[in-house]
Amino acid sequence: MKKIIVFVAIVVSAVLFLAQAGMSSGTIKIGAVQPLSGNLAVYGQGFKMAIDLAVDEINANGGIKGKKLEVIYEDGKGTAKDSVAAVRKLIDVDKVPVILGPAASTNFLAVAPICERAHVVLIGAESASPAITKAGDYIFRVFPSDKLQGKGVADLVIKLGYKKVPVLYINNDWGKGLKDEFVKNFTKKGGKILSEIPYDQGKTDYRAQLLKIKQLHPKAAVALVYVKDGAVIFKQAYELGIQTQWITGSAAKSGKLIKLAGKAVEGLIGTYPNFSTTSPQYKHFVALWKKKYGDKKIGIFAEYNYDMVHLVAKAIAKGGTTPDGIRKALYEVSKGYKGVTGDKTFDANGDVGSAYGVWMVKDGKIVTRK
Amino acid sequence: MTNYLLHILIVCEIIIPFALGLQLEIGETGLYNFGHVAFFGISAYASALLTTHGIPFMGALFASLALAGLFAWGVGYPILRLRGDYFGLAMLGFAEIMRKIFLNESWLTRGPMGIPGIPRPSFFGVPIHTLPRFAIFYGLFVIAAAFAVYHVTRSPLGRVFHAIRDDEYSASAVGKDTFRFRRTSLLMGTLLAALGGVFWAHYITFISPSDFTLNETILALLIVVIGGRWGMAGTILATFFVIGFQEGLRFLPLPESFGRLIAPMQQMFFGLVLVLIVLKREKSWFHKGDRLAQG
Amino acid sequence: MSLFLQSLLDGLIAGSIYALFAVGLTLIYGTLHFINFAHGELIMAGAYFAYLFMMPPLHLSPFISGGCAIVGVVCLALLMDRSVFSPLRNANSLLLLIASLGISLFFQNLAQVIWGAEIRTFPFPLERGISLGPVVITPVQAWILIIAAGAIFLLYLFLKFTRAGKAIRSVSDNPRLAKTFGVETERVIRFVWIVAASLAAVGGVLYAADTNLEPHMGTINLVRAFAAVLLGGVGNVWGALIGGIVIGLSENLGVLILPIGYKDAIAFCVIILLLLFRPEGILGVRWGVR
Amino acid sequence: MLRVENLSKRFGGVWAVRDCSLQTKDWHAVGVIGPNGSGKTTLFHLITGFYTPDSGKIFFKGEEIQALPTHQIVRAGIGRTFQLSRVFESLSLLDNLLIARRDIPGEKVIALFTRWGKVRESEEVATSRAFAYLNLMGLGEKAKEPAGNLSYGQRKLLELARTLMLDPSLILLDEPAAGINPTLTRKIISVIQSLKKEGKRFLIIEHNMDVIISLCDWVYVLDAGAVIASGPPGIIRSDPAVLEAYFGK
Repeated sequence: MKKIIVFVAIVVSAVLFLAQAGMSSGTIKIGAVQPLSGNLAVYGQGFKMAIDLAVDEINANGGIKGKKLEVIYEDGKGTAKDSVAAVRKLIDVDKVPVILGPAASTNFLAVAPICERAHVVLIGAESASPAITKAGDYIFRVFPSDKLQGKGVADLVIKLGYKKVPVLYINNDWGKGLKDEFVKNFTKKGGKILSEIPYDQGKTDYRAQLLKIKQLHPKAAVALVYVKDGAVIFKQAYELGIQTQWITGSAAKSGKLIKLAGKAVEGLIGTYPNFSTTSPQYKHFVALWKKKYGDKKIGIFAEYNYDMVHLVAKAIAKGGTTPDGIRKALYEVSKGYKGVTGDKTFDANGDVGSAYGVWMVKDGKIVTRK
Repeated sequence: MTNYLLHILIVCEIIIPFALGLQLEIGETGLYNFGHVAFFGISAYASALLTTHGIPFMGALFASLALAGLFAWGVGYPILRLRGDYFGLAMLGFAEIMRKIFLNESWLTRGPMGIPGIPRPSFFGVPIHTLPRFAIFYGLFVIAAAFAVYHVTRSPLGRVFHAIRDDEYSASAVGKDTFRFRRTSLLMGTLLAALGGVFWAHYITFISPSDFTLNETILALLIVVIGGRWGMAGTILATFFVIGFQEGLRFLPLPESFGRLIAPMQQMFFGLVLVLIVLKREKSWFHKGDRLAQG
Repeated sequence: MSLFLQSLLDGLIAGSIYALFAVGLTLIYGTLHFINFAHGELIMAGAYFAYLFMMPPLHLSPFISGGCAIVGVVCLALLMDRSVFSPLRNANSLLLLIASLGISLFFQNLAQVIWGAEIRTFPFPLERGISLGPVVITPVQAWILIIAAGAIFLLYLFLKFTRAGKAIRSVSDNPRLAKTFGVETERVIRFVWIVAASLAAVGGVLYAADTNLEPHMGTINLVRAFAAVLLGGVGNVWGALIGGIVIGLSENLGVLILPIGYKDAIAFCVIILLLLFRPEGILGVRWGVR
Repeated sequence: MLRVENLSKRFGGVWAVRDCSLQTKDWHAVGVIGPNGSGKTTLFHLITGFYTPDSGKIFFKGEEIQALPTHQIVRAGIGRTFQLSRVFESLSLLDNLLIARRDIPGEKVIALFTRWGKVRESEEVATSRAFAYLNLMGLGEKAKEPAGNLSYGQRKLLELARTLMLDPSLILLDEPAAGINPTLTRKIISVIQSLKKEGKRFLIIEHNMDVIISLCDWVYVLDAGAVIASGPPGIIRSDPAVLEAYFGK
């Protein structure tokens, strides 16, 4: 019993001490909640690299009005509970005016009401759920809503001339949100959904789902998948001898997919939020990345994270370090802002628009399809 | 800073009833309920759905407790006939099936999308929207719940629970309807878990199926195993200890490449703690006689 | 119809792997009288050990890697027994259950620390399955069926004709004897661990070859194995074999009727229904290797 | 008082009790003897509802009880002890006794929170009774200690006291004198004898023939689950069938 009390006392005093220590320096602090451990940790590290890249660039160019920008990272562990705790800590202990929000819409949606109520700006670079549009006045994102991508996939399927498709989707917030938007748009355009088949993330065997598709003998099938489970699915489909045109979204667009699934994904077609890879902004970004990280591959959503940090820095420079100032300034500085990922003008809901392109796997490479 | 500590306090106030429920079942009665989280989830979902459809908080609270109790009653009727490890496994199965239902019955639960925008509670017109208010409001319930548990464990009813934990056959040999008492214990434990579930939903304001996994039951089990030796007070202290430990890790100055490993290493540590405590087993606490024939 | 046949074949393949898991679990349950939650982690360890040996820098052939995995898992199982279960020989089965839960938690997350949470795959070449009339089977799957059948046949020979096998049968036949834990029983218990761990390793490797690997793969397979154990009757080796195949079939055929999201819940449903209506198992023999 | 008719119970393929019939008539104490494994304890488990018989009937005070659950059989007035005594080890001696009553108000959830006074009153009344039994057994001084601290023989006494708290009309004793020293054995015999005078009835399994002879009015002999002989203890002792059962094979 005594030991417990002593332990609690130590923890509390350590917390107080560290919090005091953090108050002193003369930098501008912003918060970031990323999945640094847990299931999404693979991505979290990449997001962090992109954020650091932008922060270093800003600080190398004199910071914000002479003050250095500093990001306090908290681990959201990829779960709603821990993301909430992390955001609480950032708001209450570190008293940051802006938080770079957690990946995965579930987590983002869990923390959004807290930021909204605390009047702290929350901005995301990965979360695509349509529900975020209405999450509040202090909530922004530089990534396009799935409303747009769902429509994009539906357009693509119609354009390719398929009228009847089954849709296989990952049974989480992202997959289901995207699936709903796709189904809505596809049926509106006269298409017919043969079957809606959910699957759970992180399982090792998806043959039962694939057999349902095989039985339908569709000419084409839509699979809204991530990279890792997508690789498993396409491989098992190949082994089962399913001959169909697979169509997917942006989340699977990665060289890793091809590395994992090889010839099983040959011919795969997908949409992705399009931004020019010939723009000067993009070239600048790539050069910067190479300089800092060498040959390390540019991670997924890295460009969005990079744009996000620059937007936030501009807003702080214009609106000051109060959340309300930043919130107002974000609308102003984003107007017509051309980032790496294109036009980042926020609409009234804090959403951005996007163009969509089409990618496909050809001869073991991801190519843009005209 | 105070707000952050208040946040941790509130999280503890959510977990305490949840853990106390399991303490009542495992520690006092010897009911190894490995599906405790199911009732936490049922009431969280019920309360979230009711309040987002306009039912006032207090009404939703009692309706959710009642619903969780009803589930416990219904599930308990067949499963409580099983003993020891079989009971635990069947409850684990029940919890896993409930999670699949949360995940797949989207028409009701919105499936993996979760339920966002759960309203903050209000108590007879007083809105509970700031951290101090949450801490006090939940705290009052926790104190009431703890008092009730304390009262029960020291009462003739608690005596029967202990007797069943010590030796169920003897308990029926002194005329106790052990089935009925086991069910009473399960119901009480469930109501406590359900209280935690409602608190959780209305504090976080967002719930999704991934909040209600076996990991949550293991967390409560860990708390009970650490604190159970000292009964209710031990459980409450152990809750602060475990939650404090989890949150304390945030302030450890660990190298960044290490960050990815924190969550699994913490779980490894928890696993180790379970094993070590069992190896140092407290004979007085764990229940014994689950066999009728001895020799 | 082809869907049904294909599901039947997939169920049979999965079931023959589950059968290997179930036999080990039922032997442990039959002799030591507790549900070993960590059995799932033996399965997981088997898969990851084989993966370790198959990948660079070692690059061993699948069969040699599998053999190494068996040795590794047996050592791991004996270590578990030595350090945790053996001091608890006379403890309540629920204490053992909690201890094994702790072990399971420990190793599951250790695997995640070492290999990360993501799905991994054995480096087999990707091949189209061979069409046999209406059904498709990949060469790997054909190997799985052969190896699983071989393992079961070896187990039969072992239990039937070796001294150690006979000793296991007699202990498993007579649970009261096993409760006394003499020197002789300790030796038998060691054999039981070796057999159970080898089968878990073989099954784990086959499972990973058929599907993929991830650190939490043990849990769901433990559940399937336990359902199979209950189906066959606790402690009944041949019952567990049949139970495993039934679970494999019911999972793969069940999704033809049930919504697909409930596939992993099927084993749990089987457990609950069996516990409620036929706790002595479908085959009706409560104890014994027969 | 108790009548068992053609009772049978099988485990696996083995008959534990087979076509067993016996009755206690108006004898004060009836003994059940027989070699190990002859089904004596199984018979007790059947009478007290721990096992359900495969066939046969059990009558208590004229009512059929073989289908009732244990707690109802106990309420009907049958108390028992176990061969290897089973006390509630984490409960105090006093609580071990206090729990063994019928209709305790404090065991009902609603009464527990609303009728505080009644709960306390009932406990106080019972406490004085419990102390009377504890003192009778010579355990009064240890009343607040957990029962886990007791020695083997003391557990037997506590178990008997616990059974008495139930105020049963028939008490089933499973080897009350096994494995305890002669002083304690004498103590138990004297306690049982004084209880007999108070009108309690006993059914006793015992290997110690001295105990049987000093206590019992009638003896049944079981072998392989069936009654092979019965009669007054002095005569049954030299019955050839009994000798055969014990020593013959």
